[in-house]
Amino acid sequence: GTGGGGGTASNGKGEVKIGLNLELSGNVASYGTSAANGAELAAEEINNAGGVNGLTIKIVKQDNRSDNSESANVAVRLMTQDKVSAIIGAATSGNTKAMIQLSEENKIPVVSPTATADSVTVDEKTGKVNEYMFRACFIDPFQGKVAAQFALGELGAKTAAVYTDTSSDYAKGLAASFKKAFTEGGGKIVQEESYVQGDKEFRSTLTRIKGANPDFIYVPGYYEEVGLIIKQAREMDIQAPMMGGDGWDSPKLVELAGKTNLNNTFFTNHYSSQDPDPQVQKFVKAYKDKYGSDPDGFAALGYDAMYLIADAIKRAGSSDPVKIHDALAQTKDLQLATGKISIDEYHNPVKSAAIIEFKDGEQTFRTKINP
Amino acid sequence: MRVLETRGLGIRFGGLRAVQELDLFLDQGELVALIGPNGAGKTTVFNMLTGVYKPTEGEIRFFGERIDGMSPYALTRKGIARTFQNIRLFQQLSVLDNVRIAHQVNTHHTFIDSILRLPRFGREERRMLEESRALLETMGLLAVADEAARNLSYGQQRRLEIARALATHPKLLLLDEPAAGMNPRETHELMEMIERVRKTFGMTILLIEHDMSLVMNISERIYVLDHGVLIAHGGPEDVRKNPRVIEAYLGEAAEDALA
Amino acid sequence: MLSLESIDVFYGKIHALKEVSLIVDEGEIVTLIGANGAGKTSLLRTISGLVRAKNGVIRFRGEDITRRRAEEIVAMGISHVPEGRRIFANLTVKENLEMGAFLRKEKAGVQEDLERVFALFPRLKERLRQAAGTLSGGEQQMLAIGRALMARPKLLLLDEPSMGLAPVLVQTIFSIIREINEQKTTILLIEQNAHMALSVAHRAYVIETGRIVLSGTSEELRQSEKVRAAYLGG
Amino acid sequence: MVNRRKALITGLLLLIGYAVVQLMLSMGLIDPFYENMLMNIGINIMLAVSLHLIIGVTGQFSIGHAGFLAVGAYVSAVLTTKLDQPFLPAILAAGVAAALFGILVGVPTLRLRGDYLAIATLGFGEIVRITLYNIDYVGGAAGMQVRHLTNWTYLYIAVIVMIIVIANLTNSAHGRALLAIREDEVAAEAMGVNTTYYKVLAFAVGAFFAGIAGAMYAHQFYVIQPVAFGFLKSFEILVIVVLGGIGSLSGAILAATLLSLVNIYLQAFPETRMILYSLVLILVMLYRPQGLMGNREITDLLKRRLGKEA
Amino acid sequence: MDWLQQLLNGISLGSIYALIALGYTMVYGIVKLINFAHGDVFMLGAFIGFYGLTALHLGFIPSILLAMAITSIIGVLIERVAYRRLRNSPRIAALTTAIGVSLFIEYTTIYIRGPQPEAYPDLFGNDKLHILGATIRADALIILLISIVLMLLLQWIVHYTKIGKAMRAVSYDAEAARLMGISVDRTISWTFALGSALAGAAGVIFGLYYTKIEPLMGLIPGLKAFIAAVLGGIGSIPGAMIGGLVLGLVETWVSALGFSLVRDAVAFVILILILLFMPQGLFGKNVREKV
Ligand SMILES: Nc1ncnc2c1ncn2[C@@H]1O[C@H](COP(=O)(O)OP(=O)(O)OP(=O)(O)O)[C@@H](O)[C@H]1O
Ligand SMILES: Nc1ncnc2c1ncn2[C@@H]1O[C@H](COP(=O)(O)OP(=O)(O)OP(=O)(O)O)[C@@H](O)[C@H]1O
Ligand SMILES: [Mg+2]
Ligand SMILES: [Mg+2]
Repeated sequence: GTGGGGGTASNGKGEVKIGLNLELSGNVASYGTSAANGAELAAEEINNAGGVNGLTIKIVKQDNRSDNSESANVAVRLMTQDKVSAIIGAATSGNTKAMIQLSEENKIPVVSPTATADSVTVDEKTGKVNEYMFRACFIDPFQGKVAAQFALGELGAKTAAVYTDTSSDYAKGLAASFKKAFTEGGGKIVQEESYVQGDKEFRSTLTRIKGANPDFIYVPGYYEEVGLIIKQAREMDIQAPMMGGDGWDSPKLVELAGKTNLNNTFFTNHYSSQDPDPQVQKFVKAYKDKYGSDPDGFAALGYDAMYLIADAIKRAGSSDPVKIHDALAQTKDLQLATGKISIDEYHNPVKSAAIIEFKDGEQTFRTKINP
Repeated sequence: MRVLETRGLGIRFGGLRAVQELDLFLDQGELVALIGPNGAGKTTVFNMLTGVYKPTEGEIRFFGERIDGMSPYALTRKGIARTFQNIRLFQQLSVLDNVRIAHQVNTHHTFIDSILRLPRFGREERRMLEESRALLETMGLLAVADEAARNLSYGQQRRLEIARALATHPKLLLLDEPAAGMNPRETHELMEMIERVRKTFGMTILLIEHDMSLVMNISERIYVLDHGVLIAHGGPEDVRKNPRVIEAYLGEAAEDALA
Repeated sequence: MLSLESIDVFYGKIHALKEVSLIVDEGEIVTLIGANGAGKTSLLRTISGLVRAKNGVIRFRGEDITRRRAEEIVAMGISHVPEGRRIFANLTVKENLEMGAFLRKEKAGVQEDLERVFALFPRLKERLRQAAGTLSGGEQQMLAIGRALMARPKLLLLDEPSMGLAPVLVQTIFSIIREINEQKTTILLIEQNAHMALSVAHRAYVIETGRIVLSGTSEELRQSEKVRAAYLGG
Repeated sequence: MVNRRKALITGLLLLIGYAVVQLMLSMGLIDPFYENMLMNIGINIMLAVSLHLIIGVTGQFSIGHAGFLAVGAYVSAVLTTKLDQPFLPAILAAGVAAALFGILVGVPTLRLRGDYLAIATLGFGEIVRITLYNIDYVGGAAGMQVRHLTNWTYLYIAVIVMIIVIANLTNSAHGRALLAIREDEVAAEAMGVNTTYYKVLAFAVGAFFAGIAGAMYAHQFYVIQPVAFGFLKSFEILVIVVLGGIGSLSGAILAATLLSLVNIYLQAFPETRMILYSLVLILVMLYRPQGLMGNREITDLLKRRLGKEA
Repeated sequence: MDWLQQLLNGISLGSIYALIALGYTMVYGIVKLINFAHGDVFMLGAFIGFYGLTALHLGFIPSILLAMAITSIIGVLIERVAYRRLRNSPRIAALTTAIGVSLFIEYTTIYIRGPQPEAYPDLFGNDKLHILGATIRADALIILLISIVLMLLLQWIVHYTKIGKAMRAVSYDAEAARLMGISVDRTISWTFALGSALAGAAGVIFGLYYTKIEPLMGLIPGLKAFIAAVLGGIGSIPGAMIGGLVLGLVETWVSALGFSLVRDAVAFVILILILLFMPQGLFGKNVREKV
């Protein structure tokens, strides 16, 4: 394909097409659906405010069934049939990576809301940036490092256990960077355990962790399992502080784990829905009004991904994908729901991480750590 | 020549000794019957002879070679074929294919030959087809050759079972109640057919049957089983008069029914 | 008591029964003889509602039962001992007999019939708690007949009750058929063993490739040349 | 000889089919979207037909086919990405490796039947998947990024070779032995069929082509991850075979094509896509429980048609 | 007292598998259908119980009864609409339809309420019992108790009631059962009703014990329960119970030994080994097909 085709086609109609390639069915449907909700909300807001450069955003939403081959199929369709100007997706790193080569061949920028693996934007082998790949979230190593610093410094932990979701490259990335930073900082990892997505029963493994009696437990993973892990751990009288990453961010975590069980737990995040910042509160309210539930991190990042693209279109002054791509790479100090974003040379957003502590089920802002 | 011989043959199912201490033999070209009350163990004997069940005691010799414990397909390849009491055809396959499958015992082309359709494959397939058709003709089934086996009537199915067994070119044929569910006339036709087969192919036959008119007319010798034990053995006349056989199997009124 | 008026039955394209008409009177034993695949089993299955007739009417005691479901027909008093016995192998002998009385409510009557069955088949009483699947062939046949009697049928349909049985059992089964009939149960009997069938039956029908070709008293048929040649092994 | 002439004509038609599409592709008449669609269809045909040999012909209830797919995908991907080998040997290695696994799975089938076998094969598929999760060399959960090497030529040849092999196998004494096993194992043994050998053979050949499909899959969709090869994938393949008609090779091809198209069509309805798909499935099964083709082949239908006219 | 703790964990998990497996085994026993949608009926039970507890503010017992009542109706409907026509079709066709029904239930649920999970209310608080150093939650005990009661009830129904006998008769020979005056349709409906009610109950219990419920939650327990049923010898009720418990214990122990990552793989290896030595499962009738 040639670069300009998509742009001119959409220009004529006074609209700019943005493709969504997300997990709307299959085993991680809940992530993709949240991200889609966020993106659709953002598009609606932008269109209600007159669109970008006078162009209305038209979303072409497609389901990749949480399957990487289907993600590639959907991307081909969005890029070559629907001729979108940019794609938002996918929610998981694997499904996003299925688009790397396609984005380059077709010269269509892809912004993943939530794919946190390094290799989404940077080629593992060559270390070169994947030209057309961007993301709205920060990458795994950053969160793990922040968590280790916090555990060693603020909590004074000397020993730690790591309990990782090994079915997710995201959680494994967090675990690896945490372990590295924690041992480099003088701490000791005394127990490593793992689980996989969809597990419900953690008691047998927790019994082992309890035996190692760590000062601190790092649990990178998604709230769906983490909620149960915290609950089951506290029920088994494991009282050590527990901490995780942005995968914890969902109002459901409180329901799953139980309010008091969550005391003495922390997580690193892009944003906090409790953040009094008006931008955040505006988003939270709008989301609740539209969907009737609190937005989780996926929704916030889906929302931000759409704004990232809209901002790029505005600055590019065109819906030409190549120009959008150029503008995306230049993004600077853009204030969004998940913080003030600049895109760095590796196409990753540079933004501060918040550390959030649970107090009786409420997310409270503990501290902020800058990159 | 001794075709088949068993010594002290026996099998247990859990606590049940379904067959015990069975000594039995067949000589070349003989037609021998195995009779006995229901549940006496007749079919079980067949199952042991064909490798479906492994005997727990004793030995079986086929042309002098120990064969107990061998798998069914190997025994078929050695020359023992059978029919089943509860008909077991390849239901969905055509009558012709049922017979052709049995014929493959004697084929030599390999899996590679058939994929590449090498000349040997064609030769053998043609030969198989011709032989199968000829066999169906003798059994009066050629007209229904392309019909699925399950669409045949009961009697035709029984004949197909026999045709299929013959297609393996057996030296020893085991027939399990071939006349079950046939009326006297059909039974009579069957009897003639069995005789013909035996003559033309020079085969040795062991027959299980409850129809005494059939058994008494065509068998040269008869073994009688009861509760897994051999209770009588001899020519038809001797067996028919044997009081133990009358009591356990034939019943008092049997004489007039056989007349 | 039972009448069939030009019944047609199809299995897909196969025309299995062709305009079959037949009558069974109260208290009779009627037998149906025919070659393999003639349609005997199909006829019984049509009567008991397991197979639907395409055309024609079946009446039982004046009532039209052509479109009734099998379970309703049982309730009206027709019991069927199917080809191949079809006992419930995983249930005990006692439970099998109780299944026969599934639709009956009166406990006392059921108990009474149980005794009647035991009187006919003492062997069953000895095997009450045994799983039916482990019975010998002949015992299973007794059980199948006993089970059908437990419904206290007015009409009993028997499909080849002597198939695969040792000669001594064949005799027993036939004497029991006579006995049951003497206890006021009407019987429609299918039997390959035409000698035996004709010797117990009052009347008989001959069926050939789905069509009734001959009927009369047992004696008449026994004398008929055609029947002798075709079914009695001439 | 009639046969030779027939073979010649078939060969010629196949060549023309290939050339026409190849020409259109290189002239850009088929755009990437339709090219991608063709690839999807081809891969699904391979998966369905290879499973058809195991389930439809041999009657072995196997629901772990995704395991073979995974083995092929990973073996070929390791060869091309990690060891920098060319694609062709990688494809063959994928087939051979999967066939070895096929033999491994074939062995338990000797003792297990029906649902018990189904569970064992399902277990096999899951074991493969979980093992892949735990091998860091192939990226664990994150999987591997694979170069896009699959193209029309490779896929076309693979599909045609597979169809010829499986069709020729089925229509031979060996194929009839497989059918006999499907119909009645005890009787098959009694007819001299070495059921052990043939069951393992069916698994090996079926797995071989599933492995090759895996190589095509890996080099078509850019990324492979263990999560894509779970039991749901096996079910997806099973559904194609059943929809086509159990025991019908052309049915498997037809259903693979139709379902791939339905799937692409349904992409446009993200919210209701799976509901519609499930309804299609239920309705087809309710109104055509024997599948689209039953156990017949297209050639049977053509013959009948010709026969009637004659 | 680690092992005791692990044993209790295993039994809790196992009894949930067992409850679902019972429904599988019953339906299988009678229509030889692997009712793949059974896991989704379990999921519906969990949601109905959840809405009963939260939206309708019912107590625990009324909620579980409500879930059982509605799931049994759903079970009967599924059979009526999707399976009845296929009763005489090849079993694999019915299995395919069941996969379709399963997808239909899952995605209709998602369509109606979205894919996000829901958290069960904590009914029993953090009441715990300490026995020999092991902690048991009150609800773990309740689960066990309810599971046992339901299983006993089922055994009683199947062996001592008329409908139970009809089920056994139909499962062995449906046509012969009709000749006894048994309505096969009605019996099969009853079987689906009972099996689905058990799955519904299991759903509520699951929600209570594991808190998180979501529309695709039925997939894995459904599969595991099917495995449990096969392991126990498919068609056998005690087999399903024991199979469920064995599977629960094996999984827990594998995790306890530190192999949680390969837990399912190990569980499958054990399962395959068991099957290789007992090809009919633990309680399957080991009659070789009589030839
Ligand atoms: N696989 C088996 N497991 C347990 N018992 C068996 C098995 N096979 C046969 N039996 C038992 O062994 C005995 C002999 O059975 P067999 O089938 O050999 O009888 P038969 O002489 O052929 O009777 P019939 O004339 O009724 O066919 C019976 O009691 C039967 O129940
Ligand atoms: N379910 C069926 N589907 C198709 N054809 C059938 C079916 N049942 C029976 N037939 C055919 O109908 C005809 C009559 O069969 P039926 O079983 O009534 O014969 P029968 O007189 O009882 O024979 P037998 O003495 O062998 O038991 C046969 O040609 C048979 O092949
Ligand atoms: Mg026998
Ligand atoms: Mg009949």
